[in-house]
Amino acid sequence: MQSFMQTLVFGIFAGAIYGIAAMGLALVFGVLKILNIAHGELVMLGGYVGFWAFSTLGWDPFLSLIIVIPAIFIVGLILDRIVYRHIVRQLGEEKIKNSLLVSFGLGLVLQNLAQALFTGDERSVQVSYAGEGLNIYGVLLPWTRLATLGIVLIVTLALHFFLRKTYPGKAILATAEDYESAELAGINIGRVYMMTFALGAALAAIAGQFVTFTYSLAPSIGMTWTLKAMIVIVLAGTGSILGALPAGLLLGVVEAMAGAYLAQTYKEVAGLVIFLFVLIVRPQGLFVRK
Amino acid sequence: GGEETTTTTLATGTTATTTVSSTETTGTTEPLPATIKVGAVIPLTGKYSGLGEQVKNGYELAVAEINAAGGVDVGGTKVPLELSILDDESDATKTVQQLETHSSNGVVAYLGGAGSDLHAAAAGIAEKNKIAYVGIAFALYTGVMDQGYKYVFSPFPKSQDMAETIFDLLDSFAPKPSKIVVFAEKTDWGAELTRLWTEQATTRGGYTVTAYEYAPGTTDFSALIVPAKDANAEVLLALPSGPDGLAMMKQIKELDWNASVYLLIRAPDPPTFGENLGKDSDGVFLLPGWNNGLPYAGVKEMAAAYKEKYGKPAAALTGPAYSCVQILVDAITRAASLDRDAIRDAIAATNLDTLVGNVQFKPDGTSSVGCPVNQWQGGKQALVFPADVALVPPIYPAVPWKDRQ
Amino acid sequence: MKTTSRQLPSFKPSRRWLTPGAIAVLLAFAVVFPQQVAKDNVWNLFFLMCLGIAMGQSWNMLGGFAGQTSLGHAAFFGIGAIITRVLWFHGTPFFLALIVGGVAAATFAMIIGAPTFRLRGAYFAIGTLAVAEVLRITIAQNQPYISTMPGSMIAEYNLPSRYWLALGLAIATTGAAYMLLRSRWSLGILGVREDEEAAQATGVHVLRHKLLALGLSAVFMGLAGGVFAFKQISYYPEAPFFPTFTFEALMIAYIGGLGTVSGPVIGGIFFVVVRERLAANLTDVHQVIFGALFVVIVLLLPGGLLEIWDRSKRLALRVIRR
Amino acid sequence: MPDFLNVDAINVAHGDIQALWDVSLEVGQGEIVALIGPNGAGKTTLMRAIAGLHPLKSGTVLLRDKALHALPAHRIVEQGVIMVPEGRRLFGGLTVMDNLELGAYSKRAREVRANTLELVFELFPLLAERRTQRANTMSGGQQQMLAVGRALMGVPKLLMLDEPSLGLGPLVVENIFETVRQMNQQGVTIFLVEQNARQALELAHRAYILEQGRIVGTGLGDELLRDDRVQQAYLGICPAPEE
Amino acid sequence: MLLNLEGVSKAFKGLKAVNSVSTRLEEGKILGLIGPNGAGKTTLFNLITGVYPPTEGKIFFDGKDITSVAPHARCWMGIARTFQLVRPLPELSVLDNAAIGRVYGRDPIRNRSKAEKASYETLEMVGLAARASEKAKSLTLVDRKRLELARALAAKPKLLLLDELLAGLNPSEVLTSMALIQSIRDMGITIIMVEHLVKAVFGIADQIVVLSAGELIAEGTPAEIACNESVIDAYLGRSLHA
Ligand SMILES: Nc1ncnc2c1ncn2[C@@H]1O[C@H](COP(=O)(O)OP(=O)(O)OP(=O)(O)O)[C@@H](O)[C@H]1O
Ligand SMILES: Nc1ncnc2c1ncn2[C@@H]1O[C@H](COP(=O)(O)OP(=O)(O)OP(=O)(O)O)[C@@H](O)[C@H]1O
Ligand SMILES: [Mg+2]
Ligand SMILES: [Mg+2]
Repeated sequence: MQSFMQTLVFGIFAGAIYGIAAMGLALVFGVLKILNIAHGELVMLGGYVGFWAFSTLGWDPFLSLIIVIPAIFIVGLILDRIVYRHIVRQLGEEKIKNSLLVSFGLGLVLQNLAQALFTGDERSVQVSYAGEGLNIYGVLLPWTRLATLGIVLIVTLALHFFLRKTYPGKAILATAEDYESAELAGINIGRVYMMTFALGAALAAIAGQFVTFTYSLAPSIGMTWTLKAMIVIVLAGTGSILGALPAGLLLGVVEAMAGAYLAQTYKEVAGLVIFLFVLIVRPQGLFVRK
Repeated sequence: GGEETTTTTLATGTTATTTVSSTETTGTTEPLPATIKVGAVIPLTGKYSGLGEQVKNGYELAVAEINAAGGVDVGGTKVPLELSILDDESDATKTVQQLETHSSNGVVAYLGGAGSDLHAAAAGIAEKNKIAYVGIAFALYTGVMDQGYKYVFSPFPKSQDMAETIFDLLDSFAPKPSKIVVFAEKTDWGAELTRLWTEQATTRGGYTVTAYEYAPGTTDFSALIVPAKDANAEVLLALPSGPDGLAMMKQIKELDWNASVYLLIRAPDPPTFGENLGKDSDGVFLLPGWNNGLPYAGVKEMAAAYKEKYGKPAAALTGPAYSCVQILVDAITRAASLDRDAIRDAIAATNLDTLVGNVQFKPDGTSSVGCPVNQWQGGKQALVFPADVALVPPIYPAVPWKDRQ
Repeated sequence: MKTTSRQLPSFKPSRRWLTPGAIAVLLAFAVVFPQQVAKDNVWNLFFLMCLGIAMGQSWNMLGGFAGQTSLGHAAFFGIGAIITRVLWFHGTPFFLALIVGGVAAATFAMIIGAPTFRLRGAYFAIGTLAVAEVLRITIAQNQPYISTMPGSMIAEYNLPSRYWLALGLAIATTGAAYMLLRSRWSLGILGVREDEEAAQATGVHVLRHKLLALGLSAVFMGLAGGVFAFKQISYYPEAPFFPTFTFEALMIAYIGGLGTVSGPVIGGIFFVVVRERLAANLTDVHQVIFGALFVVIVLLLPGGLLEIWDRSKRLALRVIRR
Repeated sequence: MPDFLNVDAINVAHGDIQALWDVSLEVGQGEIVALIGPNGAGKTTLMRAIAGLHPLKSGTVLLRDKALHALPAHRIVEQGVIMVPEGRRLFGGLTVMDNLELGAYSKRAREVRANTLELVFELFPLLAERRTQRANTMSGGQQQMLAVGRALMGVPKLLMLDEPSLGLGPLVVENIFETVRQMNQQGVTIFLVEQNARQALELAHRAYILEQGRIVGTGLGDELLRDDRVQQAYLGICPAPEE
Repeated sequence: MLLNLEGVSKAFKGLKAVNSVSTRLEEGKILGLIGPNGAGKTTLFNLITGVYPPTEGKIFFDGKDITSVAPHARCWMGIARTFQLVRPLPELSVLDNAAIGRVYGRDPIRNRSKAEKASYETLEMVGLAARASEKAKSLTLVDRKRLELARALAAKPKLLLLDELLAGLNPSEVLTSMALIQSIRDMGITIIMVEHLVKAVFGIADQIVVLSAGELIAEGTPAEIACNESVIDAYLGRSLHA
């Protein structure tokens, strides 16, 4: 029982990171209809900023979010300027395909630039209080993991509020629906695109920071996180941004349970099989009203 | 120029005897080219790039030193080495393509990269092209060194050497630990090591071994750590890749499993391991294949030159990489020819003191070289075993997580 | 009803065919050049080009003609590779093994086709990616051992024969794409790409046409996998299932010109040559440049390299008119 | 001389194909001006060009003294020039209410949003009922109402309507035309493109005729209604229902 | 009876878009389907063509129950349609757009070049022959509507459903199209047309069905409908009679 709970809890913790990693992708995909394969590279870059803050400034990784987020937000702005801006006005499927390709190329560039800048060595951040935490009837809840979960929850709620309740948020949704109409409503769509993309990048950066101190970082981790994030957003469902969190948690728990009770080697398969199952019985996703 | 064109003949006779050089290749009477072309294919990008960089630096340092001294003595004439390095992006398919490129450019020998799967792909090509291949930075035996290849040489410890050394180490501890847990990566190397470890445990006696398999790329190890902890296991043996190893150690701490020995092959090798884990890296054993504190001839000089050139201490793979060049140069000199087969034969007959100790190749292309054990101590790798070369004693048992401040 | 039987004006749909002359030149070059140079890296380069063309054509049949962006083509490639190799190593004549591999890939495609085609657009893409990953991981778990050609095969190994096979496959695949596009089936397949509902209302059995495109695409991708298995001396059985192969196929189709027959040919040649040249000459930064080049092509030439041709044609026309 | 909206000698092309040739027209403050012409004449193109959705090759568009052609579309909206695009173009996935609120996105409109909303709901009570329905699940006619409603939310000074009656039932068409008239009486200038030439000319003070990208005629609304050529080309007599 | 609807309903999450509609249609007639916006006309088309399954009721075509027949199979049986918001296949040529109907519709021609030749004639009929080799996306709205019609006609339907084909045409174009619709009827094709141009519908329809809020509120000849009080209230308004 105790080990079951321990597995469950770690599944949830892992899932929280999946959730936040997917949320930025969901935002950019659901809103801009851009399938950004380079999302994982943004996660990776965020991780490096956090690593740098820790190793040279000695900042706590939770504190350094205050520089990680703006840094990658700016990277997002720049990437939008030089790359994504040019495809965002294309239509429907065309745009999705082109974005797939452009971001694949961009992913190569970012990954290899990171390789040149930071070398291929794995990096990670180990805080002095790593491993400390709550012990509830033998189930361990490390502070770092709890804080991660908490931040993910807060970010999710804030994002939801922003999109649904504020004018700039609604402008983002409107632009996603029909950019010309949005222009005709007086929305500066160029800015909306830029902000949305940068916001997505900032979310990726948060994920990157968590990845860095929970697991590890290397220039090549991008693709893994893109794949995970894509699976999560499909689980969550079309256009569901908030749904990325529960979907991420679900994936995390399924993988952890499969790892503990089926076979550790097949746990990713278990996650993917659940994913395919959901796709087939509920193609609109789990967290979307039909 | 002296480019040679190997046409792969369908005749099977050439494989039976290795001493007969094939008829198409040029003899020693041919005028010598301006340089000796040697081709290396190294993973400079992708998942093995961290290792690849060490290997590359080792080669480049060695070649620079040889050329600074005028080059290689080929039958009395000094000819400089021309080392051409191509990147295979840690992708075995690309390794093949790059080796073919080298071959067509007329290299006289290949130098290998890093990582078992890339070496395995490369070995077949070397064999097909009949070009000698000297490669380090992989311990996998099955599938690479057991294929009966004639052109593949590896002056680097193999899994069997590692397994023996590890159990020598465990045997040397007092009190002797008994409960071993293996986190077995589900790869051929993982299977090979798990098998060898289990064999060693049985032959030496006094050990129990439980193996848990996991897939490479796993981020969450709680499903392995929780049962290991519940069973009060004392020794962890594993061969994680870099990222897997970091995640593993972090979660061992998070889940508060206190073993006496953490012995990880591969992940703790790069210097960044200590930086990444800080004091939590302390006590982790590793078998990097080499150490810049080993008492072999030339190690000190090389370490100093390395530090001068790259601004950091010579890493574990740089020594063996340097040795590959030493072996190759020695062989070319003895062959007194740039004929590919002559070089191959000369390599097979190597008896040379190198940075990895004395190298003499067995028929399968391996060589017994030292297999030093390091341990992370105070954020640095320390040479702790075998006792005759050890610089400091090992920490045993590992300090419990709670007591590390 | 008007039954004007007057002569039809030339309404041949304006397709972008390489002229027969260009085809002949290309073929002659593909046959003569590697033999003249007779170097391993040239054989190898040409082999990779042909394999790339075959993969690009295959992907294009589904992605370009039927408009279904698949990210799971590596699954077909991998199945073709593993089946061909296992059968071949166990004594089946190679060509038989190759064909069984292709058929197996198509069979697998048919099995996963019906459920995955319930997904649209990007969801189809991600769904197929997941299918391929399931397969890759499963294979990696079950077959973690390196697959190496036995020594006897290495001794007899002959690179040009690999190339001729790949060339044959590239020609066959291109021919198949051409025939498909000229057949009446293409109307339905293209119709599905343009507007499923409208096509359906006009009597097109949507699923059947998607499956047709998928099946054909999978056969050729499977055959390409089989050729890979024939060429590669040793690799992990998991390797042909890597998403890299999907992306390579997709990029080749895309770079050349999606939905055309000549596109993947141009794309395959361009892609492989550029990648290999960069990798050989700019070891340190080749990936960065390749990635950037890719971005630039997609941004500046959304219609692929064929667009350069189209644009220059239009430009020429305008100049002439003046 | 009307001097509210001044379109002067604009040329617009779609890629290589020129759609508008030296088109000039004027709309005076408080006027209703209709633009009629056959399909493909370039009416939509002209409207889009004024709204800033399509770049000009040459020529100027002035609102009073403000050069609209130099502004991006969203800044033109801020000047009070608002267009109801052809084919409705709603924010399909958002609710009716979201659509209306977004119509009042510009700062000017946002300040008076509550009032305008009341007005729109008065005009189209159905929209009030369907507040939470997703726009793309509404019928064609309902969507057109929403499109007009959304434009009104922007508090237009110049309202441009591109075929607002397209696909609407007779009652709704009447409703729309009546709305347009009311808006105009409240001081909104109207520029209208319509296929339904008769109703358009009845409503409009003045009208322009656009054919093949060129203005080929202009006049007062009822003048043109009586014009032979216009009658022939645009008014054609539909057979009356047999009663 | 060519088409027979028996108590057909379609609900979208509680909203009854079509509510228990029953009607029958004889062969060779033009049925005008009118009603206010949102009455359920397009939805009824979608039910007849099989885009949605009905929530209740049965649909018979040519004496056969087609309630659960797939859309493409209904086309094979002879039901073709145009869309209210036009949906040509934009990247295909005008000719190919029409040829699809000929290759896949009822009584298909399997040989592609023969099918192309036959569809060219259909294009002539709707006046698009001159643009046969252009891409469909380069057409104007009206031409796209014509193309939709050609595509539907090429499928050799017995029953043709026209959803607001006349919307957006100017009066003289309306007249031409009306003549075209009549000539299609004269070819023996039964037609249901949804149209808000009441004058036009009344001018050529043999029978009118009026939907309002999903319900069939009146059915009869154009003359009968024009005087029907409930139709005037729900849809036509007084002005038509003023
Ligand atoms: N996006 C486009 N690309 C190419 N050509 C276009 C495009 N939009 C319109 N055209 C062409 O420009 C010309 C004018 O089109 P426009 O839509 O402005 O006409 P319109 O008068 O509004 O017609 P309608 O009454 O059908 O709405 C037409 O010949 C049309 O084919
Ligand atoms: N997919 C859908 N989901 C939810 N509601 C729908 C859907 N499709 C149609 N409706 C609703 O069903 C009703 C009937 O719509 P329908 O499109 O059939 O009307 P219509 O008679 O064709 O109107 P119009 O003349 O305006 O085109 C409307 O209230 C509409 O909002
Ligand atoms: Mg228009
Ligand atoms: Mg309708």
